[in-house]
Amino acid sequence: MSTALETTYRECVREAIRDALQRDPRVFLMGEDVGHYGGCYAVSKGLLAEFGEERIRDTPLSENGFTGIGIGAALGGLRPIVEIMTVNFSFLALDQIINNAATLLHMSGGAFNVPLVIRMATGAGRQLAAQHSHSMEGWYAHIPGLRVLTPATLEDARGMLWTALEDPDPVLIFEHVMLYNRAGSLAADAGPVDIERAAVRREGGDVTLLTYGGALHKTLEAAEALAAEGISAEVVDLRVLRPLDEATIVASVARTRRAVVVDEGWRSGGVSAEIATRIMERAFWELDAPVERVCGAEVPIPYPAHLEQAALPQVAGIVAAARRTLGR
Amino acid sequence: MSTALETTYRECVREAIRDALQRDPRVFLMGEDVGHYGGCYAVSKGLLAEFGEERIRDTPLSENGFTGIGIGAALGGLRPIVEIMTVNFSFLALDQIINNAATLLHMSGGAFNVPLVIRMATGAGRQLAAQHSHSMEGWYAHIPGLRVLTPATLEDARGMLWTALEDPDPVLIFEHVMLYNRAGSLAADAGPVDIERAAVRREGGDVTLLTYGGALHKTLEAAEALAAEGISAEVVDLRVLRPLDEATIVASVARTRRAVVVDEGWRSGGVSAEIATRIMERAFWELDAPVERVCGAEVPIPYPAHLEQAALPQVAGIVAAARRTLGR
Amino acid sequence: MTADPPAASPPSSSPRPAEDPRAPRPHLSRAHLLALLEQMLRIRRFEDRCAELYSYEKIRGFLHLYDGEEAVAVGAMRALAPEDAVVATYREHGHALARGVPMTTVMAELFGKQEGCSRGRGGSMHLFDKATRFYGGNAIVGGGLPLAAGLALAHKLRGEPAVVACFFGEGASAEGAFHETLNLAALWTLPVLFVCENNRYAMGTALRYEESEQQIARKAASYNLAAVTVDGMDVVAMEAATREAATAIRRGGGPRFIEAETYRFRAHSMFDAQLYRDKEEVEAWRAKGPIRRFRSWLEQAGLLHPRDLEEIEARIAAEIEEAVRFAEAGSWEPLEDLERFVTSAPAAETAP
Amino acid sequence: MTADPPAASPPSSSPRPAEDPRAPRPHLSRAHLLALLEQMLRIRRFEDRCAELYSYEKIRGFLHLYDGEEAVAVGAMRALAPEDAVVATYREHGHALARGVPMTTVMAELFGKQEGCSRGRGGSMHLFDKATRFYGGNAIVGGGLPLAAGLALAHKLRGEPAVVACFFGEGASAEGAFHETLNLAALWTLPVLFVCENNRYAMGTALRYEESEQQIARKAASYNLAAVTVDGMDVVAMEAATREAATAIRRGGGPRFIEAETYRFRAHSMFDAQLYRDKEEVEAWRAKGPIRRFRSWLEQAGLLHPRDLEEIEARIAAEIEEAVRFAEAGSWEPLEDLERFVTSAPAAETAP
Ligand SMILES: Cc1ncc(C[n+]2csc(CCOP(=O)(O)OP(=O)(O)O)c2C)c(N)n1
Ligand SMILES: Cc1ncc(C[n+]2csc(CCOP(=O)(O)OP(=O)(O)O)c2C)c(N)n1
Ligand SMILES: [Mg+2]
Ligand SMILES: [Mg+2]
Repeated sequence: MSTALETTYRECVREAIRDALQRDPRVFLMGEDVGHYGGCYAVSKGLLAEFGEERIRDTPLSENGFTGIGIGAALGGLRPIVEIMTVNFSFLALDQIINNAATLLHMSGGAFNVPLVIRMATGAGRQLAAQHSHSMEGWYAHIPGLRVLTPATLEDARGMLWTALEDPDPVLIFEHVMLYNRAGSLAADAGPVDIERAAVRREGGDVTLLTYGGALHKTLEAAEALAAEGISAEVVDLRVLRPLDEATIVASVARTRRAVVVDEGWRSGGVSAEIATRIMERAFWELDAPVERVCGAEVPIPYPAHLEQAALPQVAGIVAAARRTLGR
Repeated sequence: MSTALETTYRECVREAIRDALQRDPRVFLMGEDVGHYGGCYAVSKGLLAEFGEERIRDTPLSENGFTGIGIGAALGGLRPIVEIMTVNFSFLALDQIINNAATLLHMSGGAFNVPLVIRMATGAGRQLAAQHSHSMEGWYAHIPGLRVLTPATLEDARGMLWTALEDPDPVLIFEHVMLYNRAGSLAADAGPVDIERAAVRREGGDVTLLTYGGALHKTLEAAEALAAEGISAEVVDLRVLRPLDEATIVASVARTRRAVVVDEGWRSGGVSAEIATRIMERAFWELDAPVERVCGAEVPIPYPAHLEQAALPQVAGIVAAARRTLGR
Repeated sequence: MTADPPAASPPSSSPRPAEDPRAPRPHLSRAHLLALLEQMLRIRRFEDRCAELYSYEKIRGFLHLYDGEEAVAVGAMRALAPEDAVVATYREHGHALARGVPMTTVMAELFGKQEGCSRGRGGSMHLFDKATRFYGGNAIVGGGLPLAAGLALAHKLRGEPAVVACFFGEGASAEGAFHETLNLAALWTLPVLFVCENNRYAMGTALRYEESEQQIARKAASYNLAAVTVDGMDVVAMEAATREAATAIRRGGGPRFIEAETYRFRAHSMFDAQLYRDKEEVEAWRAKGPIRRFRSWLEQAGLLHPRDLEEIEARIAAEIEEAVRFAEAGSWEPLEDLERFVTSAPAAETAP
Repeated sequence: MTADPPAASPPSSSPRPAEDPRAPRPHLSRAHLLALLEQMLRIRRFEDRCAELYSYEKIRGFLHLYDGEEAVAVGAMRALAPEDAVVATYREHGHALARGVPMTTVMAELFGKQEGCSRGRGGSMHLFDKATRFYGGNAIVGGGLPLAAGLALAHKLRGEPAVVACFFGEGASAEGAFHETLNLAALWTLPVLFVCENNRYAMGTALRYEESEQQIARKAASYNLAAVTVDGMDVVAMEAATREAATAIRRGGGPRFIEAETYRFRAHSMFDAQLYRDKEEVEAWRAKGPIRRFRSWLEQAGLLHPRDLEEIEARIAAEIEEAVRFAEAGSWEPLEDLERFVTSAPAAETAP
């Protein structure tokens, strides 16, 4: 059977890209410093030497331009992977992402689909301050026409890309910067995974903790801490923020009757609100307590570590919120 | 006492701009076609002749550039009103809006505030299709550092601008395209209004309908229709989407025990979710039914009238949702 | 890098002459010249009818007419082959018709009927057509440029010797997208032809309020690509310039740029009081109108006889009648389909 | 249009010579030349210390050093008066110090202490200072350009004869913001000086992969504004070019552009393996280093004596010690204040 390899999230992303480049001649990677520099977070290191400048394509600083070029290239029959270094820079490309990528299929009455994948680094924790550290994946999940993925595990880092490339429509993949160094073991034959369903990462009966991306591991820690107190928490990794896998969410909460949403994004109008509302809409009568939210503080991320960490969801806060749903 | 004038929403906005230009020499209006053309929606017609090219400033097609210039001008002591023709074009300026306008005060540790007002037309109903018709005000309400206003009445169209210009921080004002022709009477001495509080536009005891902007008038019609059925609906005009006036919302729902949120924006991850969640968080035990949402369909706005209208909240849908909260 | 089937071939209804569009210079036979005139007239008459239908509320939303600028699209399209691709703006009826998108489906689109070239979902600003590789119809000023460069990148990497023709106004050249795209296209030697329709106004904003450098070809040349200024009121000049540019592009020379000096005779859209320009200015340009001038030249040269014109007009009138009939007879997309085409998957499966 | 109090005056700690910075040409007295050297050395030594403190984890996040480029900021700042304003990038320690932001508050900022010039919230990439009109510190490449033009518009409309100096890299010139801003600045004759620090790399992307026109001043000139290329390794040349440009701007001549040819000796940031360039290339540029070259020139001209250098180094070392002491002694902003400075209103009132 399959053996396991020791690897990291970064290497999983790199392997996923390499695999896609090998499988399909239409695939190429494009973005700032993906080639000669090796990728801002060293994700694409070595790929230029292996695949050459045409397929590992360094771009000038032109986020709107090269994202739009990715859209056009997708229309023209290629399968581009566009890398935007950091989520805050994607605002420069937002016109192309929303007004073109997400909209062309509809505007053309179904004639022109856009099989484009855009990857970006998201999240805080590296003291990069207010123009490099935000979590906007939940915000993008508001836009019809986009699929939004948030790989939190090695399996998903390795497996989501290929499935995304097979999607006929645009897919955004958000890689949390604090995950890149995450190490663990992965089956040697790990491959494509579904990009439809949420995953129950830990089973439990008293309360459901719903989260994704960089916050998954803190949430699992919180579940562990709760277990020590005799509270059995189920942890749902949303994996896909659009379209939400409502069925998995509702099934879990209907059973546990209590829910906590953990989201590094800002609270007001975040994806945390959508999840809480879906639960209310679909499981109101099963709820024993209001859904709790543990979110990022509503502040541009500050530079110093103590403030940055205070602005993010932490284990203690998750544990406290779970307790509140149980009236403790 | 004050006499009333017959006027329109468009004229109220124009009067508000004229008033601001007269009151404060630091104020100027800048945007595409605000001058010689008279404004895409004829809002600024006549102002160029009255105030000249320096203060009614036509810009080239450079949304990111001139929005950023507005930010710089605000830092430099002026009070710019930047007009972005249509909300979809604001995506081109998003970097300046989020990474600079909303963030500079924080990044500078409180040193540099940005007293900038950005006005834009929002919403559907004119068959302008998928790149001109969206309602993104709720989406902008996710961003810390911004204040988001949605004038729905003549009073607010006339009165919000000056208060916004007095705000030391950036304020976005969304004017729904279907409101411009709205006629009515306004006190001759109408002036600045608060930009903090939601307003109860109709009192009622059975269910609270929460809405804003272009959807207010449909919601009032729905309340009328409900009254005919013996259901007494309270209508809350949110007015300010960030920061939300949670107190007014919660006070009303705690009384009526039922709520419907009406929002022309897309449902998933819209401001409707935030409002529903706040109600759950603050009034869960008072609720007799889950909060209902009546939102825009999750589709880029289609061109033909029948599909466009089907994509928007309508009176019948609001009435039906209100009935559902009452179990009818 | 290759894969996928090759680009679609043109539909049989396409009004294309036998002559190879890829020839580096136009062959100015009488038939060819009359075909140019006919195309321009066809667009003009079609749009006159659209304006009328707008007042009857058959067409709604924004309607941007190409009146006065027909020589640009007609001349340029003659130099494009079926395997080439086109990207245009919200003022694209002329481009669509000249490219060969059937008038019937264009008119049905303006009516919002599901028989329209975008199933009625797009309307005037969003014409699309796969068969003729017409990639829109884009209502974000400047938004089509990166997309065109991307199509060109696909052609290049797949080894397809096709040209992407990208049309936009001089107003678009102030947008950041223009700058980023021209740099990338030149840097990567992409096979794309930029055609800037300099009609001297962006909505109501005159050129002098738009650009510190008003000669758009000069702006373009600063990216180190070959750029020319052409009389956009002269259909033959437009065709010749496009053939030359397209030939150079097909030979691998990278992007080219044509600035077409032209003028819009009508309002920007149907909601424009035209406060920003004088009647005299419009009249002076009308005298140089692309159809008027070409027609009298043909007449003076003895190439156009009154009979020819009658025949042309009759053919056009019949085609327009047919298009209106087609549009009228079209159907409204059912409401149940509202949420289709947001993603490619069936709506039920992708409910968000 | 006037209102508000006039711009702040410089702090007393500012290392400014008596000479009027507004003079159109530098007065190359010995004192002046030594002051230029001292400023460059001050920045170099400060940053060497920063690199060390980074390895001790006193400084975190991204740290972009200016090593090799000191002549640009030092030369340029000499030509700016207190009423002028500065906009810079994430590589802005040199600009802040040369402008007169106290080294103590810069160092405290890098430590994240609330005594920092941005209260510790900004860090290395976001230095701000009201007293010296230092408007950041912007970590969005190109994001500072529109802001600088806007400040210039404010000066112009308020009748203040001030210059805004806007610094950015050659990489930024590929961004749409560059294009939109240069056009607007030229069109509106805004009193802004663009200083492009062309250090031949944007992170790991060499100039030839960035720009179809590698001479950035040529790009700038295409907007019809006066643009020059200057040896950015020559502090006197930088000062002279800036004085000339600033004088023209103050006279109402509109924007100017200086391309400073320079080189970054160190890595892009602290996380850069520098795979994209050879050691030899770096060495060749080091030989032309702005401090090395200027120092030997001063020595050969008999203007710099060993004693002078010792004194300078001693002053700098003392200042750096003091800055580190200040930063170390600084305090962490209390956690209760986390949500401050999101809006100007007290946090409690604006909870969203
Ligand atoms: C990004 C963006 N900004 C503004 C508009 C509104 N608008 C539509 S057309 C137009 C003028 C464009 O002028 P130009 O590019 O010269 O093309 P023309 O209409 O003259 O053909 C404007 C301002 C838009 N559609 N997109
Ligand atoms: C909009 C944006 N895109 C990408 C980045 C990441 N980034 C930071 S600096 C840099 C290179 C900038 O090069 P240049 O403008 O030449 O300035 P230099 O660093 O050489 O001084 C890049 C790509 C960013 N900060 N902002
Ligand atoms: Mg034009
Ligand atoms: Mg550089």
